Amino acid sequence: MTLLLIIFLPIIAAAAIGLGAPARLAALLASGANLFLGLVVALVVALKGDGEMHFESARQLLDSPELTLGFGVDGISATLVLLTVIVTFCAVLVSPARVAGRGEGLYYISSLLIAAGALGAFCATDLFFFYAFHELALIPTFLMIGLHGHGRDRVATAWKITIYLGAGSLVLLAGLIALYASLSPAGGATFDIAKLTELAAGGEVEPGVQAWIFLVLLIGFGTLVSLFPFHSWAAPAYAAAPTPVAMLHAGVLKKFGLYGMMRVAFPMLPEGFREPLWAGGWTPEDILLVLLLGNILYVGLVTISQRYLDRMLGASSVMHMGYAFLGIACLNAAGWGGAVFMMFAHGISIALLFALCGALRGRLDTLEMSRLGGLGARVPVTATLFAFAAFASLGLPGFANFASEITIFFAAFEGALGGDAAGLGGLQVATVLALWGVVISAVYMLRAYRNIFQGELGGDRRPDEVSPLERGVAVLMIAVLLLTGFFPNLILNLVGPALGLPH
Amino acid sequence: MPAYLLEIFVVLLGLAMLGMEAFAGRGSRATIGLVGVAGLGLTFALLLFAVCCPEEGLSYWGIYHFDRPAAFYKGIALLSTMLVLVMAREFAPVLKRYTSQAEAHAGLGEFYSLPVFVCAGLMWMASAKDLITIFVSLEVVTMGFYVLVAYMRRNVGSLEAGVKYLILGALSTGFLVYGIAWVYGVTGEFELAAIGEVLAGGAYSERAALFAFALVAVGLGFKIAAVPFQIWVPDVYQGAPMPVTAFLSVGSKAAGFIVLLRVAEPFLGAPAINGPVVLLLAVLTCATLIYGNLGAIPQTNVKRLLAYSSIAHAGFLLMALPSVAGGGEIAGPGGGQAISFYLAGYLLMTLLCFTVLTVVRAGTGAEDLGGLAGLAKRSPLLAFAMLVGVASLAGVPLTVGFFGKFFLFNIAVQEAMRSGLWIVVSVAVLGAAAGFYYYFKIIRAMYWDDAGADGDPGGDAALQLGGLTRVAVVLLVLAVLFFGIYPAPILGLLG
Amino acid sequence: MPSLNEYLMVSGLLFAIGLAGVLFRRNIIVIFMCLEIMLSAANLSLVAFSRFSGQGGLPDYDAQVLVFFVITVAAAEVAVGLAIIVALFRARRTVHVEDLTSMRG
Amino acid sequence: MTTAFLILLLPLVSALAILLGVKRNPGASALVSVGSAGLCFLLALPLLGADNDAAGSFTWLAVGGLRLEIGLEVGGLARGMLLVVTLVGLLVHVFSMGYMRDDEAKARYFAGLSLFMFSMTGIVLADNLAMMFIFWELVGVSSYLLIGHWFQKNSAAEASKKAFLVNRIGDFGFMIGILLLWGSLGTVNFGEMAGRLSEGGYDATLMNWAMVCIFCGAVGKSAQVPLHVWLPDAMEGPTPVSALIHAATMVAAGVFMLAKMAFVIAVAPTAAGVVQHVGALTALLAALLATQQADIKKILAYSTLSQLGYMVMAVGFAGAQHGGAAVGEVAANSGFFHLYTHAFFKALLFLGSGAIIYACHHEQDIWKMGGLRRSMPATAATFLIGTAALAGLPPLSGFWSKDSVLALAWDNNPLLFAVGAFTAFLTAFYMTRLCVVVFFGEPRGGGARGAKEVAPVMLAPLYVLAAGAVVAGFPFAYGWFIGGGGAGIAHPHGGKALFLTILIGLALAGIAAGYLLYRDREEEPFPLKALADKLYIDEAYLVVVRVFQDAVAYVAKSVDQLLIDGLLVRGSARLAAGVGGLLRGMQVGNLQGYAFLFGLGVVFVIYIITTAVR
Repeated sequence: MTLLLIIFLPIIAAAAIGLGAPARLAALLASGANLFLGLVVALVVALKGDGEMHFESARQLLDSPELTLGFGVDGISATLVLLTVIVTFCAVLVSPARVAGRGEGLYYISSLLIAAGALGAFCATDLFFFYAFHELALIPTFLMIGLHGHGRDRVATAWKITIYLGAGSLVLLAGLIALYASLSPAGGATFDIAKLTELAAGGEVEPGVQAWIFLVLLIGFGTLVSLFPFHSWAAPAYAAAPTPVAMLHAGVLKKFGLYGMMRVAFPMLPEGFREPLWAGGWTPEDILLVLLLGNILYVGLVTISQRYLDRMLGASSVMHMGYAFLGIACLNAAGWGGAVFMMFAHGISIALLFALCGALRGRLDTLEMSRLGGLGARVPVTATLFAFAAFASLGLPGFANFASEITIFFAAFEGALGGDAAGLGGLQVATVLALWGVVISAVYMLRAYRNIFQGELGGDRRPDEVSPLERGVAVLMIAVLLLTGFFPNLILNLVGPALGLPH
Repeated sequence: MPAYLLEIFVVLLGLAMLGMEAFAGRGSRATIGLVGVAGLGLTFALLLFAVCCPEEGLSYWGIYHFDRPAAFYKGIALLSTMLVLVMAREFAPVLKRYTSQAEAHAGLGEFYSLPVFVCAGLMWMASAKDLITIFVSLEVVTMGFYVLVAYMRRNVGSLEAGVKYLILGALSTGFLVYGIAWVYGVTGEFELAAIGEVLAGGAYSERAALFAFALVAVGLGFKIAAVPFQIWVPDVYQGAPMPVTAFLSVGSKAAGFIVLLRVAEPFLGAPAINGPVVLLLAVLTCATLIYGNLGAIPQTNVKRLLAYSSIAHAGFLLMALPSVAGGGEIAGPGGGQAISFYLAGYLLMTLLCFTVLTVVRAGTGAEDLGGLAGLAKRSPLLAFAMLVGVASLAGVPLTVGFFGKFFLFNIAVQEAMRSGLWIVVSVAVLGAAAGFYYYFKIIRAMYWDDAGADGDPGGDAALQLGGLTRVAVVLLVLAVLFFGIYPAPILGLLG
Repeated sequence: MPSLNEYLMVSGLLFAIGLAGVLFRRNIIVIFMCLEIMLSAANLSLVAFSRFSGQGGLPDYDAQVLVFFVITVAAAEVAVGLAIIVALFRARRTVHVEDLTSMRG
Repeated sequence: MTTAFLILLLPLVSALAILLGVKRNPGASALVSVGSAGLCFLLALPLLGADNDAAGSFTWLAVGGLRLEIGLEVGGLARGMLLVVTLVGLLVHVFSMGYMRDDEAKARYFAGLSLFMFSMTGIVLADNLAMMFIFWELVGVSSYLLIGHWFQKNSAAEASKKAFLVNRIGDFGFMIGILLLWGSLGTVNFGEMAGRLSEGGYDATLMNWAMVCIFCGAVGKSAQVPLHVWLPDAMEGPTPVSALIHAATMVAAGVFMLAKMAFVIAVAPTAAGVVQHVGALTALLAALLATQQADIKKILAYSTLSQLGYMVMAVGFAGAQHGGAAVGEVAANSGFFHLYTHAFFKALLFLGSGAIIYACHHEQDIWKMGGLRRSMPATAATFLIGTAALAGLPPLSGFWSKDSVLALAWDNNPLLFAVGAFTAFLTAFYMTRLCVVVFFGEPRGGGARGAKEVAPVMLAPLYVLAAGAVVAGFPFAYGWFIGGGGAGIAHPHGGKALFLTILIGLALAGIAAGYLLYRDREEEPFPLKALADKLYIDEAYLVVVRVFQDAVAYVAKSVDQLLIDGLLVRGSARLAAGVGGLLRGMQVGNLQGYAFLFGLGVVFVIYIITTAVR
């Protein structure tokens, strides 16, 4: 019941706004209540600590195929629920109270719908609704970028993200269908994730077939996570999107693909990851390792050469997804724990950055970094908050981002070289290369900070400080990052028990 | 009561409406449409509660069969006709402008009663299981459409559409009859079940059977708007009166698919000729998907856009066709079920869109995307309804359109895993992705674009819509969303 | 008596002539007539098939039933079609197909 | 909670307190910070005599097979290092109260100092590599904040960024090294790692690689060649910061870490060789560069580099064999010995230079100073003590520690000894040059003419450090720090007299040369542009960065825009639209055309289905 409330509260609030309820109030009430409920859920799951599904509710909609509107949370989904409710609350708070022109309600409706979609997807215990809920964000995102987006390219960008993600989702859909169809026993088709996972453990699907389905899922999920080379939608879209949408999309929704890899692709295709696609050929693992390096190194370089803050942040969020994939590719509990933690940390930190970026955008005439400078003297509070956010993002110890990254790195080497295994495998080589990304992210973040806030004043700009509200939002998110950064076990103990891995 | 009474009742209803047109006073003519809606509604109720559904299929005189799918398609026919009549009432002002100037005495009674006759044809077709009955009922439907398309006889577009539809339709009828003759020649039967037995038996000329199938496929491909026989669709959709376009896209397509499902089954079930048939269907599917989806991209006239979209949907539906013969091996709903479900969903969302468009057309006189500009402001309800309808057409999850598409993809993927024809799935994925573009173009027009920017006549004035239409729109929106989450009622009807 | 194949050949020829007329004539009335030829070709095949698949010297009457239906349908088609063509002629003063290109693309 | 934890957390509490509210009152912020530093020092004192190594630990992060601990150990080197850090830290805090009295952002400065103290203490007390890495990064950021204290200056902003990035490059290697050790030994705890290694069964090649990678961390943090470029630039920060972070403690963290890892160096001979040679090269190169600098802080910075090179070289000998026995711990102790004497005299010199700069109204060019021994006698005296200690004059502390460092080279590698000895000569030379130019002669600039002796709050730390610089080298003193019962420090095994003669002789020669050449000069008499311009290494790096990073990044961006986004994404969209347009063209509108297409379609269908039959 609690879970249903969490998922449907935003939808109800959105409907209420659509029918004329005061937008900001309704959205705040719903997201605030959700924040509370999300904390309760996470707390309960953490206290149970048994890796089982909790708060389960299921209503069977169809017998054949077995389709259930079912929800439940374990540690992994509870973490992501927590992330979602925090970011949603913050996104609603920083939404403008009054929008010029029309569509005040749309701001809040879209935030709520994106949140509801993410929550539904993270909590669904049914493959169908897992997929379906994610798509709830499609139209709000399209409308918001088009109506309230920034920049001259916003129309093209709105199209790009919509069609790109639409296409990615369809590829994913094809993969999911192939998956469930090959797993389902004759006459007993089911979408139940738990049952499918059980069936997969039986191992009736040929490894070669598994590998191909895995590849399709990788492309489908990868597109949604902006895995290289399916990433080019992300940076421009985040740059163009209104602040709350950018926060929710980059912070929360993007994690769906990673979650899907962990919830669906790996458990249901236990042998697919390391099986050659053709005799003696590449395995999905090889491909994933190469692609994630593309994210970290190649997109990292692309990030360096961005000239506008918003584009840079967008590209950086693409880059960081590489680490999450790396954690998943470790295929051990530590790596997966690190990956989930990474999703959480990155979600909060990128939302924070976009919130600050949005605050700056409202106060400056440009976000082109080379034309700014020295703002630290004019707006010290903003500069301090941004510094926190930037350092979180580049993985400074004390922030959750660092803790998650280091977990992933250690996981990649866990037991890899001891005993007989003297010698680096592909995963370790990839990790070593990925580590260079730590340098890259420091380069672009510090460059940005230096160009915007440090040095001599660029032009005579006298922007206002962030409003107390924005400040509160930023402090809240920084506090979350610091808390979980200092005590990573807060999250890892929540996630840990749920990491039932294939093999 | 026996099911065939329903058809008789509907025909009588149509006749009664014509009679009202001829004999009733001027004032009561406005109620003809309402009478039609009410009568069809009554029939629908009878179908649901008095007739439906026998445990086993019933057969009368060997030419009329009644089972769950038959009941289902009768329901589809009744519902869509009702909605078309609702739309027709909204559209009446436009119709009057293009018909009654010269002949003031001619009312709109025919325009209301013809769909009712078409509906009777559709209902009968749902019960037809031999080629003769199928042919006759199909022609009843087609003939009604010829008249309806060309109904606005002072409107050049409508007439041109009527002529094009007439000539090409007749051409396709020629091929269909010729094909039926060949099927009969090869198998010596008209009963589809018997044909299936003969074809499965194997003592016939494969080449001749395939030739026969190709001819029938040409005739039916025309009805469902499959490439390369789709060529009439854009022009006819554009030219026909809006309610007729809606009826065409739903009724004609449903009719075509009912028949195609039944006729293709024996051929697909015959091991000897299954391969070429599947291959032909795959080629047609790909061509249809590409043509419909890509052709829609540059369109600016909404009706024309929806025409291409209708072609695209035919492509999606065709994906499931190869599996109708071997339904048991599919995880999830089989081909027949999936297609039927899709058609039901398609009915809801298409008619929803056309209802909105009819109101807009009547209010602003515009049929291009510019006419939709600023709709969100002028009528939030209509804009939202259109949004839901379009999203459903595009296959956004949690709408009935997604479920439909999902079931079809489900079959296509599984077929591909069996046959290796992944090209169909790939084309479908690309097509559906392109679909996001042209459907969202409508959303964009309604929400982003400002009314009056392109100097459209409607300006910012709020749009008027009648009470019945409002109810219909709201119900359709709710239905699209409801069945998008809970499809069981529709699937349950299918058995 | 001619064989089935000969009937079919004649029928096919007839069908082809009709089709060719549809494809190459410009006058809608003529096109319409050609369509009727195509239907007749189908009828011819049907009757031929019926004659040759009958048992005990009697034809299979099913096919001939269909022939009657086809003739009826053709008649109805002509009625509706001519009405539309007349309306078209009133509105446009033409029955040539190349004049009907207001909608395209 | 143990004392060690208290020492670790106090500065953090101070930093947080300032950040969260005390910052509104700069004076109070300074007091909070100084207070925490003082308290730390007091708490650290009793630990000197303690023999209890482990000081408690808790699990910081645990998931799956991974468990990272925050654990403290106060044994061996950590004890001495802790005292150095807290003592120098306290003195610098006190000095800063004077130096930064009028600064606008005093609160931020002291918060940064406290953050640094927290991070540095963490490095010192860490009982495992993961924890050390955490604090390693944190000292990096506190260094970044303090170098960039005057961030409105472009140069300071650039310098802080550079420092952080160069350190990150070192950390890149450090992390790889940690991961290699973790992957092969299954633990990152120092004690456990040593235990596993002593059991044998490890892969020697892997250990070499691991050690080289770990050494990268030290190269970055301790500014060894080739990552030394950030340290001279880091002098953009306030001078007390330079004294604390960029002379006495943080830059020494690399050496401290290497000393802690001596047990790995001992089993990684190739890596040990790399360490030795990099250290020696740094020592020589930095000393050469120091001879031509004009900025007083840059001279000291290069001197720091050079001395750090000594220390690194010394620790590198941990893998050397002497008389059949590995010198492991001895070498580590020797390196560490130089570290801590250096902390005293280099902090002294930096604070002294800070006093001079402060007195000369932020003039840093030595050629604009001169004659300061008269206006600032106390500062001059302490500065000269520091110089003597750095030059290695007996019996000052630098003499003892440099001896023990060079003794290792003397015994093991004559070439490196030669380099080291020549560096010692250079050291004496450039320090004398500095002193002569700054303190003797006549004032050459307005700042120097108006210079007055600084306030007692700034002098007091100088006195304390001067005392340290004198006595720290005596055996009783290093006994405290290194632990009397340990393996001790290195002494030359043969030719002791010759060894001492060479060293003392070179020091004296350097002093003499410096005095004679630079006495009463108005400007640089022997301008060597290449050395003054730091051998163009910065420029070379700039090119490297431009070419290998910015240019590649630009190429990547272009590829992204043109190929991936342009050709693949937008191209396919265009293709779809184009095909759509083409298909649309088929819709000619002419009924005849339609019928024709229909006919074509029929032919097509029949063709497909009939060719499909075999």
